[in-house]
Amino acid sequence: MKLFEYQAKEIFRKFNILTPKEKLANNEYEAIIFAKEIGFPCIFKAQVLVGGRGKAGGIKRIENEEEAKRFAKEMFLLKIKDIPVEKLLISSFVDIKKELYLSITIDRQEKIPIIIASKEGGIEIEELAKERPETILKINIDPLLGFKNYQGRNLCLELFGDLSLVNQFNELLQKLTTIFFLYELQLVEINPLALTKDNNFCAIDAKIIIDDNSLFRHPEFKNYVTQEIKNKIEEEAKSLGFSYIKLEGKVGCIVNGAGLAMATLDLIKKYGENPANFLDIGGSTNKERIEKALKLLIQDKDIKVILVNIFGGITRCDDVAYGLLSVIKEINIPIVARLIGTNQDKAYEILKDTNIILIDNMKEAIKKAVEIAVKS
Amino acid sequence: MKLFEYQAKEIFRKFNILTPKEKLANNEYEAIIFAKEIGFPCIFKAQVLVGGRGKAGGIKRIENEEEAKRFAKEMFLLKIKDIPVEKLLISSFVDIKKELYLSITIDRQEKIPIIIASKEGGIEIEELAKERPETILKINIDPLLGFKNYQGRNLCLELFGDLSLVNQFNELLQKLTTIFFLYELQLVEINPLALTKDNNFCAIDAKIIIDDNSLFRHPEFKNYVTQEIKNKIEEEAKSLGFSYIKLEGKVGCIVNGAGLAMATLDLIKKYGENPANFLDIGGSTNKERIEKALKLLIQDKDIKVILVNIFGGITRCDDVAYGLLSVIKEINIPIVARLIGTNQDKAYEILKDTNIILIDNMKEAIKKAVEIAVKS
Amino acid sequence: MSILINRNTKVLVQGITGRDGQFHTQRMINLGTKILAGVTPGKGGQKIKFPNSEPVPVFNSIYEAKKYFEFDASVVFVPATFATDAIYEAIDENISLIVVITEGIPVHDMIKINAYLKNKKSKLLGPNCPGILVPEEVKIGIIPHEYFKRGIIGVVSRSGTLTYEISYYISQTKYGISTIVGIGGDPIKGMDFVDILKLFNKDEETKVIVIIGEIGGLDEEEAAKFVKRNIKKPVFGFIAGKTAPPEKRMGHAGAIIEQGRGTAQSKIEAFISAGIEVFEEPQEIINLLEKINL
Amino acid sequence: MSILINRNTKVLVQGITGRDGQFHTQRMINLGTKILAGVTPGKGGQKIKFPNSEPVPVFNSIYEAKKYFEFDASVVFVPATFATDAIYEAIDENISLIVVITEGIPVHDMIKINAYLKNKKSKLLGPNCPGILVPEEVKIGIIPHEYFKRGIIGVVSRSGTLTYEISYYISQTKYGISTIVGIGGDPIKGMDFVDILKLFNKDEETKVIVIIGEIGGLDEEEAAKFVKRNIKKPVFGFIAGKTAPPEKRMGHAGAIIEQGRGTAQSKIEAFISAGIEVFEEPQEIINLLEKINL
Repeated sequence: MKLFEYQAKEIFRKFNILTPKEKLANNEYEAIIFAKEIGFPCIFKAQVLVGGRGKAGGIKRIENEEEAKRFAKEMFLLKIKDIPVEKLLISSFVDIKKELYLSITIDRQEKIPIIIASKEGGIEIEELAKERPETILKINIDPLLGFKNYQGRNLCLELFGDLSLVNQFNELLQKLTTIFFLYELQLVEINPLALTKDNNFCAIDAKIIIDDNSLFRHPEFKNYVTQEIKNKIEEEAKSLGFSYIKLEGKVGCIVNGAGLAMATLDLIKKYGENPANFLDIGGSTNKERIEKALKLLIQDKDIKVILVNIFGGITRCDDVAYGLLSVIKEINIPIVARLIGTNQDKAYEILKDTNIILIDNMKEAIKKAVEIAVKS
Repeated sequence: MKLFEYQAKEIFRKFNILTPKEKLANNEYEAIIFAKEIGFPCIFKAQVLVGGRGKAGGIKRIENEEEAKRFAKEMFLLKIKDIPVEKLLISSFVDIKKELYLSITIDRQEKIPIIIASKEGGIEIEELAKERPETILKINIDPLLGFKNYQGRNLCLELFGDLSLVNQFNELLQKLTTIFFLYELQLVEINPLALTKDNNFCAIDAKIIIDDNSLFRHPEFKNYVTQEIKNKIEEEAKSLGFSYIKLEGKVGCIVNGAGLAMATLDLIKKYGENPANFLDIGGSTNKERIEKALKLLIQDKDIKVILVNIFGGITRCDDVAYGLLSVIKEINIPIVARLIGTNQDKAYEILKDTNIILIDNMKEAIKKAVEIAVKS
Repeated sequence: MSILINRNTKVLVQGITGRDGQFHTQRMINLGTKILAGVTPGKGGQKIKFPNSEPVPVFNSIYEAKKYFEFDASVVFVPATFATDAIYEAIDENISLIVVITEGIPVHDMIKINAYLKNKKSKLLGPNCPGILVPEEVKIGIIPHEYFKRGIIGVVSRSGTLTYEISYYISQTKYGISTIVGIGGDPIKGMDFVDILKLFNKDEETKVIVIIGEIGGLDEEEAAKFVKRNIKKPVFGFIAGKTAPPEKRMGHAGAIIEQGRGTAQSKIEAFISAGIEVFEEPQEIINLLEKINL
Repeated sequence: MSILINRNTKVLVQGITGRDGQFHTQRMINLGTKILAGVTPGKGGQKIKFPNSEPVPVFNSIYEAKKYFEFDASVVFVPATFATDAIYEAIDENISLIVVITEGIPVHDMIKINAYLKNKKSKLLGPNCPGILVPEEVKIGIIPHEYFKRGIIGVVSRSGTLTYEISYYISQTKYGISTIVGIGGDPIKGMDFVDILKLFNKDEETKVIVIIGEIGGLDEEEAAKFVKRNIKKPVFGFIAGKTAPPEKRMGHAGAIIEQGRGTAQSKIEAFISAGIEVFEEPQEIINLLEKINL
């Protein structure tokens, strides 16, 4: 779960990490009042959970009341990558001596948390990694022991050339590590991290991603708003416990297993169409879940054909067949079904008199579905 | 540093570990009032930092106001192993179904914390270890990972035969482990730990020992009163940074190094006298510290002779000699000095015209000191 | 010889009384797996009857179970909220192989478990994995054994049904399968591709290796490096997720292209440069295998 | 051959700019120890001049120092409040032998350091120890080398001056000393008696071993067990603290009789039952050594 900048900064402030003075505006009128409270110049920052906010006009420096009025109105009308701006963070202007990059994330290969830092702040780390990888510093954090002060000293020496800032820097690293472990984060990022004129470190921006699997231990995030769920179908899929992702094509897919689902999408593409979605119905499924999956898919009006691809192991093909059978009348687009494995014969028996196109072979089934979609 | 029972229980309550209802009385009048507040029967518990308090009359069950008055008076006049009772803890009576023993300490050999538990509570663990060692259960705690719930389950099964109490028991163990690591303890002990009639665990007694070396990280304990320092000399020695322990004999000792000091005491005993103290003046000492050590020792009126035993390595014998020289006039008991090693010759030159008895050989020096003490 | 397990492997089931635990225990027994006991805290003392098998005793702890049995392996069906504790219990009780089927274990738990494993004897497979199958002999986990034929191809994979799909085609060739190992779909797991490749490389029964990878992480890239340096046997590779959009978890917690890393393209290139022949459709493996001469 | 160090050991001094660090660096150099560099965070860049030696460069971190030098060992003179961090730095920089002179390191730090060391390459000696001396050749630490003669007796001890006292007598015999190792007076330390006994046992120069123990813990009891099982060389033992009252720390944090355990009596009995000849006065070692024929 991604937190909004303002939510991440609330956590920072709880741990006494310095941030600009900030207020969260829910509409243009609040924005204007808060801007005056905070004083000019100040910064308006659109609260959206997508990258590239700056380039899309989601961050503005506001010099006076007039500008505040104008941009408060404008920015609340803005959409950034299709996402409407619903909240503006009004942030005091910080006098910056130097901009840095600092984050803690997990190194998948080494299976440990790492601190990533760079003298070059304000640029997206992916870009920096491509353009000036030599400026990116990494430090391993022992998962059981945590951050050690000498590591902060080493980082400080690399970033600043001396240890004059080491105490405040290590304090910041200690706090970030604490936050990282306490909330079981996938990422905590400060970009840019400002070194202010009076030699303090200030988090100008803040990004926090919490591991969804750990949320059961963190009820404090239960009611956090997120924008990650973009549309109704995704929301419904999530509530049903399906792993569903909306894509841009015409071939709707119902598959059991994530790997098989990905491979199915890849083949749809290979044979000339685009998949409309990723949908993994999971391992040990039953009739009702198939019904729900189908009802979910038909809400997507882009879909011209539904492809059901099941390798029956734990999943029983006859269960799937009964599920198809029970909703078949509500569906007025073609269905191609490929059911193989446990109770396959029963399934074919159940579906033999329907208009569902039954194809044994995965490749042929996909080709058929693509053919229908292309013609439609 | 040992905490008083009432201090340890304050920490317990901070972590929501159940204790009896309690109030701390500083005099007999408070004791009576608090007893009435808490209700009868209640328990009066003398707050002293020595074992065997119960046997010495330091714990009394109080049935009514009359008894409260009588024992409040009596107990504030009590001395337990020479220590006057200055505070009484007035504790509510708890209806106990079962008494257990529970502690966390450090296993020196394994170099890890261990949980020690027994079905037999209320008995000192040393006694239990001798009499019914089979009832003592031990569980290793990983120093980096901490306590794991399955360990609590295993313990629960051994103690109670089933898992009906596992949730409250694991919660207690989690809290105790947190306290143990947070305050960097050498020992946290609940003895007895009561299982109450309504199946809660309640800490009837509480013992906490903090590692002195970690106190710099725990300023919260700075102003804690302790009774460990029994007399003025020990207090002064501590403030001077000497490692000093008062003993019962006549031969005062000044030695550099703990091992050599212990060996010196052992030989004094072997040759027929008892040492008056343990005093390690440490490694790189100077003239002033020798002066202070001597001035400290002569406050102990039991001392009939002072034995100075120095193996000069980092310690320079001439420094020691100058220290002796400067206070020699204030000392009217015989001094036997054995100075060997760095600048030994200079030392002998410095002291040759004094009445200090100089003996090269450790054994002979000790024999001489003993001889003087025996005659005195 | 199979890798990791064989018909003599003595298995403990953690979470045996749960719906999945009980169902798959039955299926493991059906194939011939030696299930000696199960553990479910609070449910110890009972025995579960399975058709065609001795009743399986249930204990409250591994410690208790070990008073009666020795175990070579355990399989964990415990729900995610308690699975971490079950894994630590198995590690501390010196179970050599721990196979974790459970999905949804927090990532921070997995990094700590991996750190803790460093000076322990246990090997961890999973979590969020289908387990190990030695066709026609034994399995630990949930791989539907009915569809696979014994033979000489070693299969290692990050996914479940895709592995079944491909292994199903392999079983249609004359070669068959020596062992299928599912290492699991989570970003942080126990044994990686390389750990399994090392075992297949040493295994005499295994003459050919099939790696089934997917987007996310660098595990396939590491596998490719290892194959290039160490493996003389023919290796075939499949990568799922060529059409996956960035920053989206494709069902598996680990199947995500993050910060431009972990793309199918990168993995396919790594495979090709290591001499691993890449196939684009599950079914293609049949033709590829028919071409080789062993 | 000495154990642990020799004249070629390349040594780093952590906390070199402090009073003790600087003083003892000079003395180590005097004996011939190869001190290549020092580390004091914030004081990097300077060079410290020592008579009869090249100036020793000071770095801000071991990481920096390692850009110029390789090290076999480090010696830690850092104050207790910062010593734990210095030890972790040395461990993470793969220093093989870390000798910690510092007194007063918290016990919880030491249990964590010991757990952390389990899958690391470093060996830790101390803390609160005088270090290692190979007479007439090299030393790491603070043992006053002037008083000891080279020879064939290995000395291992929990204390400082008592060790000097006994070693001083040994040096008066014809035998002399191969290596003196002070393992330190803290309750939780790095290498124990047994670790050092193993090295002495294998060392060809060492023909006789002297163990100097004291009250507290069970380290002497473990040593006795090891001697009984593994050591054929003659072993002599001394125990300090026969008159120590219970529950009092006798100068060393580890020298305390707790809950009736760790008494001198118990240790002496363990020594005797292991065939270790126990002496009661430091000076007695002279007579004991004169009686043996080597």
